This record gives sequence, structure tokens and C-alpha cells, in this order.
Amino acid sequence: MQERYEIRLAGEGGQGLILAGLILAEAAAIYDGKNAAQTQSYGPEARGGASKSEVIISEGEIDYPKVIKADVLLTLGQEACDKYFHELKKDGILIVDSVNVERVPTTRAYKVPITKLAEEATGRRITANIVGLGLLVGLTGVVSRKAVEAAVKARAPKGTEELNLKALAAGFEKAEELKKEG
Amino acid sequence: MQERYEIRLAGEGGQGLILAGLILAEAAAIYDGKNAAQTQSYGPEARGGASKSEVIISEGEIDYPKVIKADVLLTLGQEACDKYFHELKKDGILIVDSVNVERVPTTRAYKVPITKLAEEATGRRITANIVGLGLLVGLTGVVSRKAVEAAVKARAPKGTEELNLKALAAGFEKAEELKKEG
Amino acid sequence: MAVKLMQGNEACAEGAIAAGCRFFAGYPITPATGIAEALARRLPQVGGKFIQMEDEIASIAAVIGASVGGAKAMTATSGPGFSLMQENIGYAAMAEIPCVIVDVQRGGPSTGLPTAPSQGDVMQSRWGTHGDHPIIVLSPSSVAETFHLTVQAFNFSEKYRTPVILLMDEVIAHMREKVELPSAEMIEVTERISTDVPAEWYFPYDEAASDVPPMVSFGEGYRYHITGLMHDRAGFPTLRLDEINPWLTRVFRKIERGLGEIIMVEEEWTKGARTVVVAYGCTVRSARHAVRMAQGKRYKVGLVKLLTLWPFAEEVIEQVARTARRIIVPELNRGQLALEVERVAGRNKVRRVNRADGEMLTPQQILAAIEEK
Amino acid sequence: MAVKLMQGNEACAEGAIAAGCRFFAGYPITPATGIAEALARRLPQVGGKFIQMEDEIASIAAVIGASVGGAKAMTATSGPGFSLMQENIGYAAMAEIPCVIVDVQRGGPSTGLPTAPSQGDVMQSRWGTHGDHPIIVLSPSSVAETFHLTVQAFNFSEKYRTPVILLMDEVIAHMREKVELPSAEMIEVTERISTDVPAEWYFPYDEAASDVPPMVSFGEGYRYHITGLMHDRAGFPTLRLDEINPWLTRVFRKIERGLGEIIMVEEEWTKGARTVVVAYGCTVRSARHAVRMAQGKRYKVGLVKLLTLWPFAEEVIEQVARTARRIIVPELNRGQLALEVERVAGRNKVRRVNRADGEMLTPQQILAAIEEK
Amino acid sequence: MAETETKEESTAVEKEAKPKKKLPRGEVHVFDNWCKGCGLCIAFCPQGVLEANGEGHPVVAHPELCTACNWCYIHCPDLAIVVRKLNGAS
Amino acid sequence: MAETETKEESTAVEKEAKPKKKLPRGEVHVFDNWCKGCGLCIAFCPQGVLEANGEGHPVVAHPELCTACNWCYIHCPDLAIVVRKLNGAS
Amino acid sequence: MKREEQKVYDYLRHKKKFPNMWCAGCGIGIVMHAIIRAVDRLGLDKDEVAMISGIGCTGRMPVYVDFNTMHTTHGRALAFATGLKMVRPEMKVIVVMGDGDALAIGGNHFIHAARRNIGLTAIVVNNSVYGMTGGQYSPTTPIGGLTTTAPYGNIEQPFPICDLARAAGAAFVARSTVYHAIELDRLIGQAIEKKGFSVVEAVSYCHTTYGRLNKLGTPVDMMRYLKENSVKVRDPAERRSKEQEGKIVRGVFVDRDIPEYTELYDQVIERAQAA
Amino acid sequence: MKREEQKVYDYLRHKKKFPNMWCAGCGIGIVMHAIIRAVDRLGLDKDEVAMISGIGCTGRMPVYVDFNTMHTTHGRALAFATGLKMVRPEMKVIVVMGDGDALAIGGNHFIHAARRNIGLTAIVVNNSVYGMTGGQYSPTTPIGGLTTTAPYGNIEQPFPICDLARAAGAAFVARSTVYHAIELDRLIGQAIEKKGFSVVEAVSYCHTTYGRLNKLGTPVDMMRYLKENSVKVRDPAERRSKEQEGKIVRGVFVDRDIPEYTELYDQVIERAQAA
Ligand SMILES: Cc1ncc(C[n+]2csc(CCOP(=O)(O)OP(=O)(O)O)c2C)c(N)n1
Ligand SMILES: Cc1ncc(C[n+]2csc(CCOP(=O)(O)OP(=O)(O)O)c2C)c(N)n1
Ligand code: SF4
Ligand code: SF4
Ligand code: SF4
Ligand code: SF4
Ligand code: SF4
Ligand code: SF4
Ligand SMILES: [Mg+2]
Ligand SMILES: [Mg+2]
Repeated sequence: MQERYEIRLAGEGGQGLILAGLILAEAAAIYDGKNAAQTQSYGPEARGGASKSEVIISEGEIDYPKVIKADVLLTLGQEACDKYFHELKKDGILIVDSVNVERVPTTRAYKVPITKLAEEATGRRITANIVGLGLLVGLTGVVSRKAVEAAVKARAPKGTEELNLKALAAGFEKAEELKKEG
Repeated sequence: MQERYEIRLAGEGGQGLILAGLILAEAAAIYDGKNAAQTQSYGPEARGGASKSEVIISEGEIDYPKVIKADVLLTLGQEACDKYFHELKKDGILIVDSVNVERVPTTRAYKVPITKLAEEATGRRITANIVGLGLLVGLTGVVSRKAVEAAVKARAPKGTEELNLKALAAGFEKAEELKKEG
Repeated sequence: MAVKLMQGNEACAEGAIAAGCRFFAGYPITPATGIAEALARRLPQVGGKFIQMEDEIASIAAVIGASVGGAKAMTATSGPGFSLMQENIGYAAMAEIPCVIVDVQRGGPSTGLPTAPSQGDVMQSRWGTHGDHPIIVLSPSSVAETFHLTVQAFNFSEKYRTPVILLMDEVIAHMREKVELPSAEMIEVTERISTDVPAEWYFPYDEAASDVPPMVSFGEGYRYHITGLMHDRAGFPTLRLDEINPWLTRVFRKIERGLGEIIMVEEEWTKGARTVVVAYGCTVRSARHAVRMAQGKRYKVGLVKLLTLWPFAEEVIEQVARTARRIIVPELNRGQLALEVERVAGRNKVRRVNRADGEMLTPQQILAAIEEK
Repeated sequence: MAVKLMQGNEACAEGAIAAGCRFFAGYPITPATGIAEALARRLPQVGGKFIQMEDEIASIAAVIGASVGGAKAMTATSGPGFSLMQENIGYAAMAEIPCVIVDVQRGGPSTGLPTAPSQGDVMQSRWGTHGDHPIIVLSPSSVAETFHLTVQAFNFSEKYRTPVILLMDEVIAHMREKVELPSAEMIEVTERISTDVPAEWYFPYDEAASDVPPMVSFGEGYRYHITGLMHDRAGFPTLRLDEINPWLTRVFRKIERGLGEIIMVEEEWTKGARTVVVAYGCTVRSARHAVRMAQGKRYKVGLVKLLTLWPFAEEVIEQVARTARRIIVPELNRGQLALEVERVAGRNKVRRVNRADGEMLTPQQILAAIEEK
Repeated sequence: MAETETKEESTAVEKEAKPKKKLPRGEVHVFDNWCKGCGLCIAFCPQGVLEANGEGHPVVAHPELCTACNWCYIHCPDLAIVVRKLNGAS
Repeated sequence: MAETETKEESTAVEKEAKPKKKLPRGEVHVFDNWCKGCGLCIAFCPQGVLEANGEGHPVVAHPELCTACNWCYIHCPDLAIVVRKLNGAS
Repeated sequence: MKREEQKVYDYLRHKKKFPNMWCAGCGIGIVMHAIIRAVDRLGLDKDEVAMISGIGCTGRMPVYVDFNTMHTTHGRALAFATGLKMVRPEMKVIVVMGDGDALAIGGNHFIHAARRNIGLTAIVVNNSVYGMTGGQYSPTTPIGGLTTTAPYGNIEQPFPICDLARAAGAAFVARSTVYHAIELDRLIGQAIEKKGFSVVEAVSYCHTTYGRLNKLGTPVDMMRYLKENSVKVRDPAERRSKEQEGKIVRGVFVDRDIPEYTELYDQVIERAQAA
Repeated sequence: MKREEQKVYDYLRHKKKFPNMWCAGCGIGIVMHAIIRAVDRLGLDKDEVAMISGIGCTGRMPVYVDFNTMHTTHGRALAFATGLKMVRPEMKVIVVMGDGDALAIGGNHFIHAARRNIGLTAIVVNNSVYGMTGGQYSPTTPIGGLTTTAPYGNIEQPFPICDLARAAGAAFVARSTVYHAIELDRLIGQAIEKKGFSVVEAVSYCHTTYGRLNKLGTPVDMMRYLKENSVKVRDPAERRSKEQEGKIVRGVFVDRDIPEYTELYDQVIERAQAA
């Protein structure tokens, strides 16, 4: 892995992207022993969910904690996709939820029906964030699978750990599939 | 009269020294056409009366508006007399109310039973401030008698104009007497 | 032209009336109470309104509300109350609502020395509220100047749609001096820029026409939105950088473009002066006295009187620093405006003369600094 | 030593607990609410107390009251609430009551940009209350530093009997980073200096023994008086110059004498640097990134990280100004601490890099300033 | 019980609705762009006119049942519903 | 009427005063340094014990009339009065 | 002419500001609609209506309505409104506030506006919590309720808003809920018409914060709660009956004729000018 | 042992701070004496008593008494006291405030302290005016009264302090006057003993400002007014009788047993530590 790896998760408030970012950061920082910084941007005051969550992962010290040019962009919504695509590195990885994103600005994107996978795997669309996370980690290997599983267990709301692990697994599975395809 | 003339009126709160200072300043500034600045110092917050009132009178512009070394000091109380005597010019004029001030720090003072004069002239000790004012103006000529009379008329509380003019006259009378003596 | 013996507080009240102030909301506090008391009597006489609010926060809020309703409005307070007003002063700056805030400085910090003079709020008047914001601060050094600067405060406030602070001190507030009150015709009064474009075309924060967009009062048929949030030209909240940055730029620029008239400074004997005293407020009185004494002793010494404290008179001080060898900054605090003078003139040129114990600086203290080698 | 992924707000709460804080009073406000929420949960676990007051004024008041009762006490807020607290911050300075005030800066002025980062309250943290007063202001640039500076804030506060402000920003408050929480034994915690002289000999503001007189809690048998008025050594109001001036001198001197430890600065690569970037808070992160980029391009550039903003690190900046040709001061405001840098280093050496639109400065923006001729 | 209360509510505004002989008829329109799918209208419509689509937004499943009682119009927090009283019923 | 009310007041604290047969006796002391001459004690002493001197400060003009009712002690805003109950009366 | 049922859109800044920013199902929008109906029924000219708010979810309401609107600082709406009303006594000034805005930080302005009996209409959207900042307890949170700052349950008594308004001196005081939206618009209408300071407490809910923490379900569930747990009184004297225990009591609690502040001030001006 | 009638001097900082700074005849000193008698009667240790004030003439009281004393900022005394009480629940915290201090700038802290029912004793010296600043109208100035800021007569309703305290949630509320100084010390004693927030309104006067402007005479005259224009109620229910019209009603208006805040907080700690 390169020195500094920049990940952006973007979508609408309430899609759980802060949680996904936090889990990713925790996986990197606590379970993989790297450094990580996770930030987010909020809607009006603190009430709404974030519209984006960013994670920088590095072996070294992390200075600037925000994305400069993303290595990966995961978007669960059209608006976010339109807005942030141009801040993706040329060779960066774009993952979109094809359920919500119709117009994809590049052909080199992973178009995955994330919400649908979530519904299939757990019966709950709300786990799309974790499916996305599994997908992202599976595709990039930015953290180890063990680490992200441990982080999910630690940070998922009480009682939903199994559910979320299932979602995560679904993501990983899909990633394997795609990698084979690609 | 010299360019800058410094007058300090000192005593306890409630003795009406602010009013006396104000009348003196008004006499100089409005009725004699000179310049005047009147300041005072207060007790705790604004409630109590002032413990001192200062008037600077000048034909020219008045810069520093406080007494540096007084040309005249009128004191109606012992404490004030003790405190401010040393800020009187060497050849400055000290006027004390001998009713309240027992220990006078110099032999060159005018010791006048001002409160008593007030009681005699108006039946009211509270007019001592105006008697003192008459005395001061009579002895120093710092403003014209006409001017100070006009100022008393204008600034005395409604209905007390005559009373205060009487007090003022008593002060002037005593001053004449003293000047003859001296 | 009427000649009167007045206190600074009364002159402030009369200046306000003369400037067209028709609303005052305040809360009593020594040594500013006299302004409220005078206006409680005077405002209804001229059809204006006075209200004593439950505290200083409510006072400045009511003043802003009244200004939105179209009245020229003012409040007056002292240190503790001024601290409480800070949040809403920022609101007025953000929403660009004209209003005048008088702070009659007394000894601080905290309750401090309530009846004693001070110039301890100079930096607070610039930086007291959170976030960067434009502000104009004027400070009079005589009773007469209080009258004129109060008028000026309203004029600037209305012209630039900005809160203006009149920074007085206990000496000027309570001192009685002769004032020549100009007759109404002689007073130049600035009115708020309004507009008569159709309501649909009206944008209260539009920079197209001018750095100071016209402001229409509530109730006049232009229904628009006002907020303390960052807003777009229509007044609605925005998070868009392309709306925020123009606002930020404009709101500072509107003051910068006016610096020529806003910065009021009087120089006396500065030409060729080796030493220059820079003073404001009541300290000007001590300073001028000291300068005259020094001149009597043949010192080449001049005086710069700052009537406008903020924005800071950078150019004048730069100019002075070019020729003078020493700049003396006397203040009734522990060195506040001196920081700016140091920044602009260079630290080693500046000598501070300070006291913060509730007494005026004496001419002798300043003279000593002038005479120092 | 526990390793955790935490937000700055959580680290602040944990730092407070570690420093011995046992009382928090506050009022929710973005982006500081997380501190209150964490302490609402944590304090009762360690036998401490949390209360949500009716507003920020009451919050700081309760904090001071609790401190008088002997508890290490803290509040946390953001710009609007910080403005409201100013009057009572002055009280704490005047009455010399230890307490910690956290201000998590957000975009201002006014309600501004509630969820966006800013460093707009730097000058306010120094000058926000009326009257001159001593103050200590610390500003962390990482989550880990937040933990340590919170402990330090309490330590300084107790040691110097003074309010200490921890000036955070939205980035640091909400960012999650790895923190290595030291175990309790490894944390140096300063306790208030008390005394066991007989009650009759106790003077809460006596300068005889030390610039920081011992402070006994209420209820411990030393019945004394506390006031926000100028006071004598026993705490009673005074108007006497020979009591006021010694107080004023002492209360500033107590901080001056501690400057050696109070002023915390970290210099990186400054030796021989032609250009030095002076930064604090979240902007350090952009700055260090930029400096590293510039070094990659062979620029001789160093970084001064200010952990203590006030008192200002005059000596360090003087030192740096002696060798560096250019000093760059990036800030998320329109130039606040830059004013002090200019004053100390000389105006022409200083280049400001500012933005106040709610976004962080990017490394690129600072790099551009480094590269500029 | 839901119905009774609701009617009490609605009759307050729609005085004409009182005569029991013939229930008025209404035509309900949902402005989907504003609707956030909270489900209030669906749950409280006394006639069961509305049903949720996949995203929880109401669809007018049984237009013929609408009595123009206005409950949905008045309670939609997003002002995303209008009800037109059909002429036949007035 | 002044007396009645005052007694109601005083008896509240001085229960022993109730038995009417013999009024208690008191000795009243004024601490002149603290007294500001407000005249309250003089005006409200139910027995007329006190009279004003030239400065308006109370002098104990009729010590023999004092019943130690404590009105003056309790109401002096300057805490400048103490009343001693004389042994003979208790 | 526009059809009756669409008139509400005349009062909305619908072109730009919708959909609104409130959570799906939040009752604040229902209160807004009720205010609009009341204004419309009274036939007020939009130009003569001002809506002033403080900060909070409720505080965002003025963005959406086409009146003279002002979003002030947290807690201070009534003080701003007082200044406006003083110089524009002919305007109808409606002040919308959350429970925190009106009664936590703004409590003093609330009781003083009532005391002065100045002609403002205060509408308090009481959702028992600080919604905007994410669910901290407010002065109306029930005892025992969980909030982010009361993780072990709230221990503070809630204010009886209407009693407080009465004691402070308000001329008109009433309460209803967002379920009883028609009742609400009637009461708001009465309040606007009243000369003097009028208060309407609009009981709402915040499912996103308080509801979630206390497992009170969806907006539908919370709405149902309001419906099933409130009683209406017609005579304020019967306020303390058994039946009302633990229920939200709806109705008019104060309606008295006392002189309004700006009218009294006109007399001050007369006196001053006569002298 | 010191004689009974001189015990008050044990509670005074008499060596330095007397004579006090109040105007000759001001009732504040009478309230101070009443507080001392109450404390003495309850046999409290001076070390466990704190007296906190805000700013005003009344606010100067703590200077004179030998307790743990604190003169805070204007209006904020109850908030400071809340912090102290939280960390020193065993202390008796007496908060003395003027009417302006307690109810103008401090009104919000007053109603919130009552709502929380925190164990403080609030004593409001009600002289209907701002004494310290020279006679401006306060939230208790009678309608029509002349003040320096109401030169044409005051037009604002006064707060009924006791009603407000009741509505806000106080556990104990009572009123008396400085004329009824013994009743006052009894009530203050009850208030101090009460668990929870207790309020005593001590009706006084300010002859120097309000008295002079309204020609109400000397302290003797104003004291006589209190004597002749007040009635005592023993049962709060009879509060609205004819006889009381226009009179100062004295007595206990609220005395209820509701849990005190710091005690409830102890339970929070228990719950937190159990978890
Ligand atoms: C001075 C100040 N303090 C705190 C805040 C943060 N704040 C914004 S809204 C709010 C409370 C919102 O609660 P409420 O008034 O009940 O409105 P709701 O969101 O529930 O409608 C708070 C504490 C602020 N904006 N300003
Ligand atoms: C923030 C602030 N505002 C105003 C003042 C000025 N001030 C001091 S005391 C006071 C009012 C005094 O009235 P009250 O509380 O009734 O006390 P009293 O003097 O009548 O006993 C005021 C307005 C202040 N000290 N601080
Ligand atoms: S009530 Fe309104 S927002 Fe909610 S589902 Fe129905 S139409 Fe949509
Ligand atoms: S108007 Fe009434 S019946 Fe028709 S859809 Fe709406 S709620 Fe149902
Ligand atoms: S009551 Fe006290 S102060 Fe007043 S005259 Fe009597 S002794 Fe003196
Ligand atoms: S105790 Fe005092 S009031 Fe009573 S009778 Fe004796 S002197 Fe008079
Ligand atoms: S947070 Fe609560 S109050 Fe705010 S919009 Fe959402 S549901 Fe409504
Ligand atoms: S001004 Fe009034 S309240 Fe203050 S001490 Fe004098 S009489 Fe008492
Ligand atoms: Mg709320
Ligand atoms: Mg009072």
C-alpha cells in the first residue's frame, strides 16, 4: 500500500456513511496498527447526517486529514457522485450504488446494486453502508478483512453485529466476484 | 484672572457639591462666556453622592479637565480636608466649614461656619453648598456675581430658587466681611 | 445654535436625537445610565420610543429589531453589559443591520471599578464577538465631540449598514462642558439607502449595484429573509462557497472603500515633530496638556488624536512613524491600541504610558515619557 | 496505555476526567456538544457531576461556583456561547477562580456556519471580555494533543488560579484519530495550592507568600469574601490605589513568571529555514503537509506550531524573525494571530494565508505562499 | 376510534361535510418531490385511500374512497398533498 | 394601632412578654458610630423611649419606659442598637 | 381565484426553499401550515405579517413562509420582535420558537414579553428536546426521559409552559398538539387577533432524537400518542380534574383584557408631548 | 456566653466593614439581620453557610456577614450558587438578590433554579426599583410609578414574584416585609430548612430613589406604608379575597415536597456506577 491512501464515502444524510468511515478508520488504526484519520461534513447544525465521510489511511503520520484527491470514492447517491467524481484521482477507484446512481461519469466504475445486495443479505436496506464497506475493502485491500470484521463487531450498534457482519460478507463476496470478472 | 483656574469642592456625599460645581461651571461657561469643565468622583456605582467635584475655568481651551494643583479648595468635611489639602497650590485658597472641620492644616485658611450661616440665612443646613459657593466666588472673583446668580436661578431645583439665592447672598456677604478683615 | 453646559451622556443623547434616532432600548449601568435616562425623557417628546429591557442582550436585540422595522436605533451600556451584547453585535454585522452601540468604559475587568474611568474595552470593541466581522468604533474626547461623533456614528451606521460602536469613557460621560448645539439644518444626517425596485427584484444582500445594498424596512411590501447564518444575496442560508466568499469580501470591502471618511484623525503640531503622542478619548485631554507643557520646554512634540479607533488609522500612523523618532501611546489600560501602533510603526519606536487603576493619566505622566531619553 | 480511535471532543472529555475534572456545566452547541455528551455519561461514573444549564452564561457561572466549592470544573461551547460567556470569564480572571473553558470554533460571525471549521475566535479568546485581564489560551492540532492540552489546561488553571481557554476547532473536535491514552499514573496532574494557616491569617489575595495565593474552598472553615469588584487582599471591595495597583501588577505577573512553561511551541525544521510557517490548531495539519511538500521541492522551510496562543510566544517569533526571511501565517480567519506575528516580527516579513468560508486551508494554498517570491 | 377523532377534527373545518346522507368526494394529489415518505397520511387517512410505494411515499390506491376530509392535507409536514373537493359532492 | 401591630410582632419572638401583669424592663444601647440617624427606632418605639438629637440620632430619653420589646433592635437597618433585658423583669 | 385548498401555497416560498429541511414526519411543518391557515383566515396582508424565530429546527420555519421573516439568535427572538413591534405596532408579529429556544436560553425574554404584555404572538413548538443539536434534554423533557445529555434519565421537572405564561402576565395562553391541527390553527388565529402578548404551545415530537432514544417509534406512533393522550378543556377552571392526569391538556387557559404595551406607549408619547 | 441579644454580632464582619454602605433607613439591613437570626435559630455552623449575591444595593450584603460569601455578576447569583451547591450539597446556600438582580437580568436563572428544585434559598429584597444605579424602573415597579427611566410613569405590569416562583416549580414560596421583620426571619428559617428551592420575597423600599421621585417620604413613612398596607394569609387558598386587594399579601404560598436536585443527582451517580 502506498504511503497515504484517501477514501471518500459520499451520499445522503442517514445512509450511515459516518459509521462506515469510522469502522474503516478503526480497522486501520486499531486492528491493523496503521494511522488513520476520519472526518466528515455535516448538514445544518448537528442534526442531519453527514453528506460525506473521509478516511485517510497511512503507515506514516497523517498531516492534512482530508481528501486531496481520492484514491477511492464510494457513492450511494447521484448528487454525491456528480459532486465528488472530479476529486477522484485519475486512476482512482469509483464504486457506485447502481440502485441510486443512474448516470455514472466514467465507464471504469464498479457499478454494484449495493442497496439491493443489502436487502438480499440482511433484509434491510439500511445495511447498504456496510455492504459498501465490504466491497470497498475487498476491492482495495486497504485494510485486512480481519481488521474490518473486528471493527464492525466493535462498532455496530448492540444487537446488530451479526446482521452487519453478514452485510460485510456480502460486500466481500461481490468484490471477489468483480475482481474475478475484472 | 490667570489662564487656568482650578477649583475643588470636597465633602461627603449628599452635601450637594456636584450641584455647586455645576452651577459654578455654568456661571463661567454660559453666563461669563469663558470655558469650564466640571468633573466629579463617585462612590460605589452611581447611587451615593460624589465625594468631590472639580471645576476648571479658563479663558482658553481646557485640556486636562481635572485639578492638578488646586487654586481653591472648599471643604465641608474633615476627611476631605485632610485628603485634599496637600493638592492645593502653595498660595492657594483654602475655605473650610468650621462647623464640620476641626483640625485645619494651615493658619492661612478661611474658617467659616458655613453650615451655620446656611441655617441662619435659609433655615436649612442643606443650603450650605450654595453658601460655600457664594463665599468662594466672593473671595476669588473667579466668576462674576451676576453670572453665578443667573446660574443658581437656572439650576436650583424648582421652587428653591429664592432660598438658594439667599444662601448665595449670605456667602457673598461673608466674603466681603472677610476681605475687609484680611 | 444653542450654547449649553452638558454632560457627555446628555450630549450623546442629544446627538442621537439630532441624528434621527427614534428608538432606544437599554438596561441601566453606571456610567452609561445617563444616556438612557436622557432618552427616556427626550424620545417620546419627538415621537420616538424608549424601552428598558430585561437585560443587555435583549436591549441590543430590540435595537436590531427596531432597525429592521426602519427606525434609527441605539443602545448604551458599559463593560459588563457590552460583554453581554457581543453575540448580537455579531448578528448585526452579519445581517448588516445599522445600529449604534455606546459603551461607556469603566474600570474592569468584571465589575471592577464601576464609577472610575478606563479605556479597557478598546480591543473588545474590535474583537469582542466570535468570528471575523467588520466594525466601526469612534471615541470622543470632549462633550462637544460626543455630540458630533454620535451623529457621525448614526451616519456611518446607516450609510454602511453596519453596527457602529461609540466608545466613551467615564470622564467624558460625566464631565460637564460647554457645547454649542448646532441647529437641525446644520447637522448633516445620512439616511439609509432604500430602493423602489419591484419587490421581486429586491435582494437585500445583492452586490450588483453597490457594496452596500439598499435596505428596505419590514412592513414596506418587500418580504425578505434575514438571518445570522451565512446567506446568499436573498438572505437565505447558504453553504455554497461561491456565495459565502463574495459576501465575506463585500462586507469588509464596503468599510475599506469608505476608509477615507471613516477614519477621522486630527493631527496637531506633528509636522517636524521628533516625538508624537497618539491618544484618544479622555486621554487626549491629558496628552494635549502634556504636549503643551513639553512645547513650553522646547520639545518638538506633536499629537495625533484618533477619533476613529477601528478601522485603525494605519496610514496616518505609518506616515507619522516615517518622521517621528518616538511615538508615545498613553492609554487607560495595559496597552491595547498600542499593539496596533507597534504593529504599524514598528515596536521599537513605541513607548506606552498606561494606567488601569481608575484614575486618569496625568499630564505629568505623559510629559515624563516625552522627556525620557 | 490504551489505544483508541476517538474524536477530539471525546479526547477532550477524557482529558478532563484524567486531569481531575469533576464538574461540568454547559449548554449544547454544535460542534462542542460532543464534549458535554461524553461528560454527561462519564462524570457520574467517576463520582463527578454534570449539569446542563439554561444557557451559556449560567454554565460558566455554575462552573465558577463549583470551582469555589473545590471542584475542578469546566464548560465547553462554541462561538455564540463563547460570546455569551465573556462577562463571567472576566469574573473568573478578576476573582482568580480556576476553570477551563473550551471553545470549539465554528464559522462566524454570528450563527455563521455552525458545522464548519474556523479559527475566528483567536482574538476574542484574548480580548472578548471588557477590561484588561490575564488569560491563557491553548489550541490543539490533533486528537491526541487535545487530550494532553486539556490536562494541561486544568493544570495551568489550578496552578495559576486563572481561567484557561482551550481553543479547539471543528476539524479537531469531530475528527477521529488514534490516541494513546496514558494510564493515570503517567499523567501529571497539578492540584490547587491550599493552605493550613489559621483561618484568621488567611487572605485569599495576599501577595506576601506568592504571586498565586493559596485558594481554600468554601465550606472548609475559611470564611472569606469573593467579588468581581476590585478588591483588597482579603477579597473586599476597594477603591484605594495602593490596593488596586498591586493587584493589577500581581495578577499579570503571575502569568508572566510562568511564561517559561505556559508558552508551548514546537519548532520543526526551523534551523536555517528561509521561510517559516507559523500555525496552530487544525491549520497545523495543512501547514505541515505543505511544508513537507515544499521540502520535497528543496525549499528551506520550517514550521512553528503554537500550542499556546496566549500569552503570545513573542520570544520564539522574535528568534525566528531574526533568521527567516519570510514568515507565513495561515489561519482560518481574516488574519488574527498574524497581527501579533506582524507586531513582533515586523510587518514586511509576514505573509498571511487566510480563508474564512468554512473549509480548511489546503496544503496547496500554503504551498503556494511558500513558493511565492 | 381513529375515525371518530379524525372526523371530529375534519368536521371542524368542513362544516358542509356534516349532512350524513352523502359523503363528499375528494381527489387527492401528492407532490412527490416534496414528500419525504413519513407515512403519516397513509396511516391516518380515515378512509384508507393511500398506500405506500417502495420508498414509503403514498400512492392513491383507492381514489374512490376519498371524502375530502383534508386530514392528509392538513397534517402533511411537507405540504406535499392537496385535496380537491369534487364538484359532485359539494 | 401602631402599638398593637408592633406588639404582635414582638410577642412573636418574646413569648415571655405575654403575661400582662408586669411589663418587662429593658436597657437600650445605641452604637452611635454605626447609627445613621434614619429615625426608624425613634418613630416606631412603641413606648416612646427614644428621641432624636440634633443629628437625628436617637438618644435614650426615657429609659424607664423601655419594655425590651426589641422592635428597635430588630429593625435598625444599621444594627446599631442592642437591647438588654433587665433581670428584674424576666 | 385559486382554489381554497391550494391557497396555502401563496404563503410559501415554494419556488426555492422546498422540500423543507425537517426530518420526514416532523411536526414542525404541521405547525407552519396551521399558522398559514390562521393568517389566511384572518385575511391578513402578508406584508403586515412578520415571522421571527430563534435558532433550532423550529427556528428554521421563517425560511419557508412568504412574510417578513427573521431568523435571529438562539433564545432572543422575542427581544428582537419587541423592537420591531415597538416601531411597527401595526404589524402582526408572530414569533416561533422551540422549547429550548423559548424556555431554556430564552426563558427570560419569554416571561418579560408576557409581563409587558406586548402584542406579539409566541408560538412554542414543544417537542420536549433540543432537536437541532441532536437530542439533549430541554426544560420540557419529561422526568426519566433519556437524552444524549441525560443518559441515565432526566431528573429535572419540566416547565408547565402555560402556567408560566399566565403567572408572567400574558393576555392569552392556549395549548394544542400537531395532531389537533385544526384546533391549533383556530387557537393561533385567536392568539394573533388578541391584543397583547399571546402564547400558543404547540405540542409536537422529535422522533429523530427523543423518539429514537426512548424507543417511541415512528412519527406515526408519536402522532398516535398525541391523539390518544390529550384531553380538551373548554373551561380553564376545570384544569385539575382526574381525567387529565398525565394527559396533555388542550384548550385556552388565559384570555384576559389588559392594556397592550405599544398602545400604552402611545399614551406616554402623548403625555410627553403635552408637557 | 454572649448575651442572647448580642449574638447577631457574631455573624457580622463588624471589625472592618461597618457602618454599612446602605442609605440611612434602607430596609436591606433589616433583611440581613433577619437572615442572621434565622441562621442562628437553626443553629447552623457559619462554615456551612454560604451567602451569594449578584450586583445591586442588596448585592452588597455578603460583604457584611461572616459566612462564605460571594458577590457575583449582575443577575447570575443563582447560577453561581447552583455550581457551588452541586459540589457542596451539604452547605446551606443563601442567595440574596434585588428585584432587578433576581427578576430582570436574572429572571431566567430564577425560574430555572425553581424548575430544577435545587436546594438553594433565594431571598429577593423587593424595593420595586433599581436602587444601586439610581432609581430606574424594575420588573416590580408599580404601574404609574415615576422612575428616572419612566419619567412619564411606568407602563409595565409588575411580576407577581411568588406566583412566578410557584409556576416555575419552587418547593417553598413566601412573602413578608421589612416591617414584619420577625415574621421574615421565621419564613427565612423555614426556607433554609426546606429541601429544595425556596423563595422568600422580602418587601422593602428605596426612599432614596423611588421614594423621593414619587414623594413617598422618609424611611419612616415608607415603613409605615408596609405596616398599614399588608395582610397576612395563613392559607394560600384564600389568596384572592377582597380584603387583600391592593395590599401586600404576606404568608407562605407554596410548601410542597418534591425531590431536591442534588439528591436526585446522587441517584444518577448510583445508576451510572451500577451500569
Ligand atoms: C447561544 C447559542 N447557544 C447554543 C446554540 C445551539 N443550539 C442551536 S438550536 C438549539 C436548541 C434547539 O432546541 P429547541 O429550541 O427546542 O428547538 P428544536 O430544534 O427542538 O425545534 C441549541 C442549543 C446556539 N445556536 N446559540
Ligand atoms: C451586566 C450588568 N448590567 C447592569 C449592571 C448595573 N447594575 C448594577 S446593580 C443594578 C440593578 C440594581 O437593582 P436591584 O437588583 O433591584 O438591586 P437594588 O440595588 O435595588 O437592591 C444594575 C442595573 C451591572 N452591574 N451589570
Ligand atoms: S404526510 Fe406528506 S410527507 Fe408524509 S408520506 Fe404523506 S405526503 Fe409524504
Ligand atoms: S382527504 Fe381525507 S379521505 Fe381523502 S386521502 Fe386525505 S385523509 Fe384520506
Ligand atoms: S434605627 Fe438604627 S440607624 Fe436608624 S436612627 Fe435608630 S439607631 Fe440609628
Ligand atoms: S426595645 Fe426598643 S423599641 Fe422596644 S421599647 Fe425598648 S427602646 Fe422601644
Ligand atoms: S431533529 Fe427532530 S425536531 Fe428537528 S426536524 Fe428532525 S424530527 Fe423535527
Ligand atoms: S439606594 Fe435605595 S436600596 Fe440602595 S441603599 Fe439607598 S435606600 Fe437602600
Ligand atoms: Mg425542541
Ligand atoms: Mg431593587
